[in-house]
Amino acid sequence: MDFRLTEDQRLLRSETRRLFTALFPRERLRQSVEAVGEDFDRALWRKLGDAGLFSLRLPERDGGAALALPEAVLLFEEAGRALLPGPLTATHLAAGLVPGAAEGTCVVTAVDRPGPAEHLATADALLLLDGPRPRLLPAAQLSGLLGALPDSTDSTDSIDPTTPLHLLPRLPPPDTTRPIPEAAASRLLLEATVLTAAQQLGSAGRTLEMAVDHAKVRTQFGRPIGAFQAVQHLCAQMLVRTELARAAVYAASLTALPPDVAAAKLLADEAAVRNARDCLQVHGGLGFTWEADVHLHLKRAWLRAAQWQTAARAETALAEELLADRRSVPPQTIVNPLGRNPERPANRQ
Amino acid sequence: MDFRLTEDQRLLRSETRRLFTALFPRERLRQSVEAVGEDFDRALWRKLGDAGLFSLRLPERDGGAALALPEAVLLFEEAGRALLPGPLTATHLAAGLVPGAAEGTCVVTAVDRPGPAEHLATADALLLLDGPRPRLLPAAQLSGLLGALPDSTDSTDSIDPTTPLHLLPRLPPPDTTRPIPEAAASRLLLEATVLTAAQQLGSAGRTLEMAVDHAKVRTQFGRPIGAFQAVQHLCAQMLVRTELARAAVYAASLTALPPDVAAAKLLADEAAVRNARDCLQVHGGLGFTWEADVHLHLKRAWLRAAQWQTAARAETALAEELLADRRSVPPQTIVNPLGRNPERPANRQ
Amino acid sequence: MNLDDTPEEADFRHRLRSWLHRTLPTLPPAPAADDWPARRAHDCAWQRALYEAGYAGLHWPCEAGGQGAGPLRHLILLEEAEQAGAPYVGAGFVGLLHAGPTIAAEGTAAQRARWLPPILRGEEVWCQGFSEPEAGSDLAALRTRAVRDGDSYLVTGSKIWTSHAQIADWCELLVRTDPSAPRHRGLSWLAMPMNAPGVTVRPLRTLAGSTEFAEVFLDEVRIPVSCRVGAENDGWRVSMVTLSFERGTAFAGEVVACRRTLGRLARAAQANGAWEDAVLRRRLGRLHAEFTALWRLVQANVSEAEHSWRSGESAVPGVGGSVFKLRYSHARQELYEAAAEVLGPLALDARRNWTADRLSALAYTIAAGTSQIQQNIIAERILGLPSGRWR
Amino acid sequence: MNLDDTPEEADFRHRLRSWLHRTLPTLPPAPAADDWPARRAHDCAWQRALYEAGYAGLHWPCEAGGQGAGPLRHLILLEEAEQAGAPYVGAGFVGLLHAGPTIAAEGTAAQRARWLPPILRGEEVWCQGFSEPEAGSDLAALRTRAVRDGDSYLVTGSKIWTSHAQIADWCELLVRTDPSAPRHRGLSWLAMPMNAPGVTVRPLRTLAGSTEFAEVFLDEVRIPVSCRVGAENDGWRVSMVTLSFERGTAFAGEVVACRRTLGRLARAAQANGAWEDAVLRRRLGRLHAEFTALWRLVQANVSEAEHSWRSGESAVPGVGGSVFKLRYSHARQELYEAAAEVLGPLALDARRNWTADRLSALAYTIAAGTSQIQQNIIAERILGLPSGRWR
Repeated sequence: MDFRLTEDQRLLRSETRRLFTALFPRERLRQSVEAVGEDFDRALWRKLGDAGLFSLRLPERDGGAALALPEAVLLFEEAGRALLPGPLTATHLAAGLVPGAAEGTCVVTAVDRPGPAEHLATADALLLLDGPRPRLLPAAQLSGLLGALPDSTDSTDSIDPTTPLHLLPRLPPPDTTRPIPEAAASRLLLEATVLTAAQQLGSAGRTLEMAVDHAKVRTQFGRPIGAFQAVQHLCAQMLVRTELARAAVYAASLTALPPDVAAAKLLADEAAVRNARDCLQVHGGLGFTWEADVHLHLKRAWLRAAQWQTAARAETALAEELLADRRSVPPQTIVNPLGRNPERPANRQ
Repeated sequence: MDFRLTEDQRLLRSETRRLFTALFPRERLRQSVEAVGEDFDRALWRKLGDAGLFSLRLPERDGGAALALPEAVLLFEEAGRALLPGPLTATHLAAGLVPGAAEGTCVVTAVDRPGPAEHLATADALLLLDGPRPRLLPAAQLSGLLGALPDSTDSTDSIDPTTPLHLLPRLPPPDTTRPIPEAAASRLLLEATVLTAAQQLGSAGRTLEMAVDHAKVRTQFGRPIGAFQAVQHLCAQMLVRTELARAAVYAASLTALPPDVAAAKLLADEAAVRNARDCLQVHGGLGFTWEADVHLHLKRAWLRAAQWQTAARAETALAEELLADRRSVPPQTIVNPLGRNPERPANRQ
Repeated sequence: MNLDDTPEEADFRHRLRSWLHRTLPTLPPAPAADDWPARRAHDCAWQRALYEAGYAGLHWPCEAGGQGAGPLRHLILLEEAEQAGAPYVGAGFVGLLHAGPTIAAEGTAAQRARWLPPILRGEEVWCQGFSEPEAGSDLAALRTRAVRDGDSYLVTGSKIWTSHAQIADWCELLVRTDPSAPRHRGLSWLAMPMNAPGVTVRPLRTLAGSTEFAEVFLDEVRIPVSCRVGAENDGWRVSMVTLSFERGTAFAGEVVACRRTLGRLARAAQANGAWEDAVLRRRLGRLHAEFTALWRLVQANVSEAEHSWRSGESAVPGVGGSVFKLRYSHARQELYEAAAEVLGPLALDARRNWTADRLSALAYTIAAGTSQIQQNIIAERILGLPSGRWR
Repeated sequence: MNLDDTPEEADFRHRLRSWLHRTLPTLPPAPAADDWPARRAHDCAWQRALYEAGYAGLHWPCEAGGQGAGPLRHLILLEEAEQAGAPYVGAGFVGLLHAGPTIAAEGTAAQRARWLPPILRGEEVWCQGFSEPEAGSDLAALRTRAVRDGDSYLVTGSKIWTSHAQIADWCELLVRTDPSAPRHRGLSWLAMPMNAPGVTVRPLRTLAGSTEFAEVFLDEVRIPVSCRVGAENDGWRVSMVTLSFERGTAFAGEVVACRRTLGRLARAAQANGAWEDAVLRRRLGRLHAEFTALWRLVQANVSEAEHSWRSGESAVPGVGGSVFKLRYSHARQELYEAAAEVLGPLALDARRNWTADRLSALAYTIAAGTSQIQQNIIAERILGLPSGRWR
């Protein structure tokens, strides 16, 4: 066992951070916040495709890097940190299944149940994970779906200004969609959940950093506020949440076992939401403004917490696991299917 | 409206505190902690009877003080503060219903469902509040009941060293008990709940006081620990819990309305348990010893939280109230049956 | 100890309720949230209606044009107005609840005559210029300076978190008149006309997307010395004197509103099936206990305040204020988190009921004394713990 | 990043597991909780069995008589022993995990030869005399003083929270040898024979009713200078050096135990009907996530420690320790509160499973650094926030 990042993984992470900072600096983030209703940034999407964010796990002969879920998790953590916009998880999952997804020339969004769908008006395809086999609604049918939606599902009132949402009251019937027989929805769902948790982790780490940076420089009563125990303890709990979520998310990326995945999502959701809340509290009134980035992290964290496995679903599933498994996943019997198993990229040709 | 204590009520409270301190000083408390399995202190019980703790609400012609639930709540708050032992609530409720209860010559305990019954081996009667009409199991049948209990319900292993418990797997059948037709179990249950909440309130106030006193004198790192924000904020939250519970308990004593009573029990239970926990934390290792009184408050608070309306029952009942009442008990329509209604003592002749 | 109206209180409540039921249906619908001129007009019209019915300045002293009623009467007004769905005080807030009472207590006869009647009649709107970017929790650190120049002060600096600045006629301003004096000392209280040259208002967008607040930039704004209330360099005391008017009624109307919201949440949950979730159901039940008790705490605090007021004591903010504020701020946030749980994925739609409230609730543990500061105050001033030297 | 055993680790685990399965059934049943001589005998017999099988001092350096294994190997031992239901280290704790490693690192050859082998063989039991009534969180404030008298020190004072004092042979003692030096300076580390004249042990009853701890009173106890480990007045550093042996494995066995308890709780809830309560069910599900992640955090911390150990770096307690301790202490308390919820009214019966654990869990947020102190450490040492001057 060596549950540390490898040298390659460290490098991948630092290079990714550098790249995302260059592709999507804070000014671009703020532009996208104000660009309500404007066009989706397809140029950025292609650059993310070029950077391998979507194709990462495809075999090299398909233009991928033949890496596995742990590496994808590192990239998605950085994406959450940078608040990259767009249906990142869905497009990543669609790489190898939907032409153009791997390269970022195609924008794919996904849902597993009726409810909010992100970037639906922009997407070239909708991936549906509501049964044992994934199915796909291509662009042509998508516009029909949008036309049929009631007015109240207009996209511009998403609580997250950088993620337009449509609320789908029901999913398209099977006769309008194309099944993807070579993929298993259950596996894609587990991966989507881990990758979403990874973004939450990145966001939690970033709001912790913002809170600590602010606490070091903001003075009140003649001292930096970070010298007050009340602020120190808020920040300490933010770190604890982040590190616990990190251990859970990284482990889930290695095992892809349902209890690890559920724990990762539950703890990463909590870390992202509560760290954003505490970051706001540390910033005081200054954090309550639209100009500060705190609210963007909070709103995105709320949105991601509602995707895939919610807290209620994760807790319920974990409770059932306690009864199902007499030894509740004894650590020493864990195998590492994604890390070791070379068959997965082949599955996706 | 004047939701302050009257001058008489203030006097009653301070006199009661003085009296309980004299009757049951800390040395007596510690003696009773070590007196496991020894005889119940019937002399103390009679003195509490003489002091009017049980007869308080009976009409004067029956030896009572013709006072109402708010006054009883003040006495029971002091009882909780002093950690008075014995089935106080049950004996108080039984005054006027069971001969000798009012005077403290008779010890009455009570239950409303199978589970733990306090001081069962000592009690002269068991009051059963499991149906619309209360019923009574007199001393003779009580010993039969005790004899029939399995070994595992032996009284000496109560978690609270000052409250022996028997766990009743089921309640005695109707043919062994005597119904009390003139009283309504629902009313007695509401009163029992309020009086138990009042004891929790008294305990919460006492552990707050203990924490603050300790924080003022204990020094670490060259300062009284009460100068550290972390300790200050623990104590501040203890006060908030106490004052919120106080408002709820006093209001419930005036209205005796189910939502007020449920809120009072829920918040007073929480205040007593969490204040005892925080008091222990403020005391550090010193609070973890048997010699400190903190654990006596914590254990009694756990015990009382399990009596009558538990948190789960209170929350469920309050949720139902939200649907039942369109205006969720609008404050201005509240009437004050116990405060105003002179018929209640008459009910109990 | 009782919770019942006296015959006089019951009569007052009855008459008020009748008036509200007659009057509210005649009011125009509330304007759009960001249409500030319309909101000003709406809020002022409501104040005018209160004035004409004899309810304006209910809790102001008679000599200031008020009704001279006590805190309990004021609580009944807040409770009944909220229950009936009356408009919120809105643009009248600072004038009626802070600047006005300050002028009534500390102003000269001329100042009272000039400023108080238009507040009561809903003719002039006030805003507050106390906070500054560098002086948040630490108000005594404020820097905006006023330099005496003949019969005027020249004021330069900036203020933040000023509600209604874009529609206000006057601003109650706390400025530093003696830069050499430490912290609380050396401040003065000025009434500044918002149309004075050198005043620039920049709306401040909150995370809820609203423009409720503004920054106010002051560049050598000339303010006549006659606009100073109280003595020079005595502004800290003058601005704090109003706190003694806070007679336990702050947020009282909001608690009533929260209780109504909670009932609506339960019915919404029943309608959309969320009620089947026992976890959510118990959470709502717990909130019912919380707000029931908070309302009782309001009644307890106001009863104390009524007693002080009747005894003619100068009411000092007691145990009640900080204890209530701390718990209420948290409870309000919990309420709207529960609302999001009831809405489920619809909570991501910003247009839904409760979504804007969920966002604005985030300010409650920060504004008007952060929860951290409130806990310090409770620990040191109420519990008597030794000073943590946090100020 | 991987979570799999290497072939060597798998082989070690396999052999260990076989040995445990062969050996554990041969052990006598655990003695009564308050029968200290019997507990000593039991714990020492288990240590002897480990010694004979070659598992004693697994993580001690070879030159100290240990097996020279790294932290990962140690984690496998802790994990497998707990999974198999092996006895807890018990009376061996201080010797194997604190005093022994301290002597191994800082002792002379003669001191190592005298004290280490009996620890490994389960022949001598050590206890710890660090804390004092007035020095709880603030260990540097300790007062027990040692006065040099020829070849001896005369030690007078008192110690508290000393586990196993009533059955220990030796006590690692931290005493003040230079009363004029400030705080951390002027302390020395002494090995004290518990049968020395002047040593009085008074059992300290905890709120759980157990006599796990004792107070130790020292009245001019004569301790040879040869029992001092490290230089005079260098005791603070000597006692802290052992912390660098804390390689992320502290509480690791307990986390395994908590996960097993959680599974038992779920089955008990299913059996007694408490499982029908969705609130409780989700609470147990949340705890499953919590302890799953805490186990992963242990694995991450031990992986880091293994790396430092292999690189020959002197392992400093890293991010992991305080972060883990803070969260684990809280999670353990939550676990036993959930257990009380599963038990329902039976939680009031002190003899039930989990009731004693519920009580002893209350110490976790206090002992070995209160949660408040842990948060200070995280804020200042890990996050680099400015000092709050709490020490």
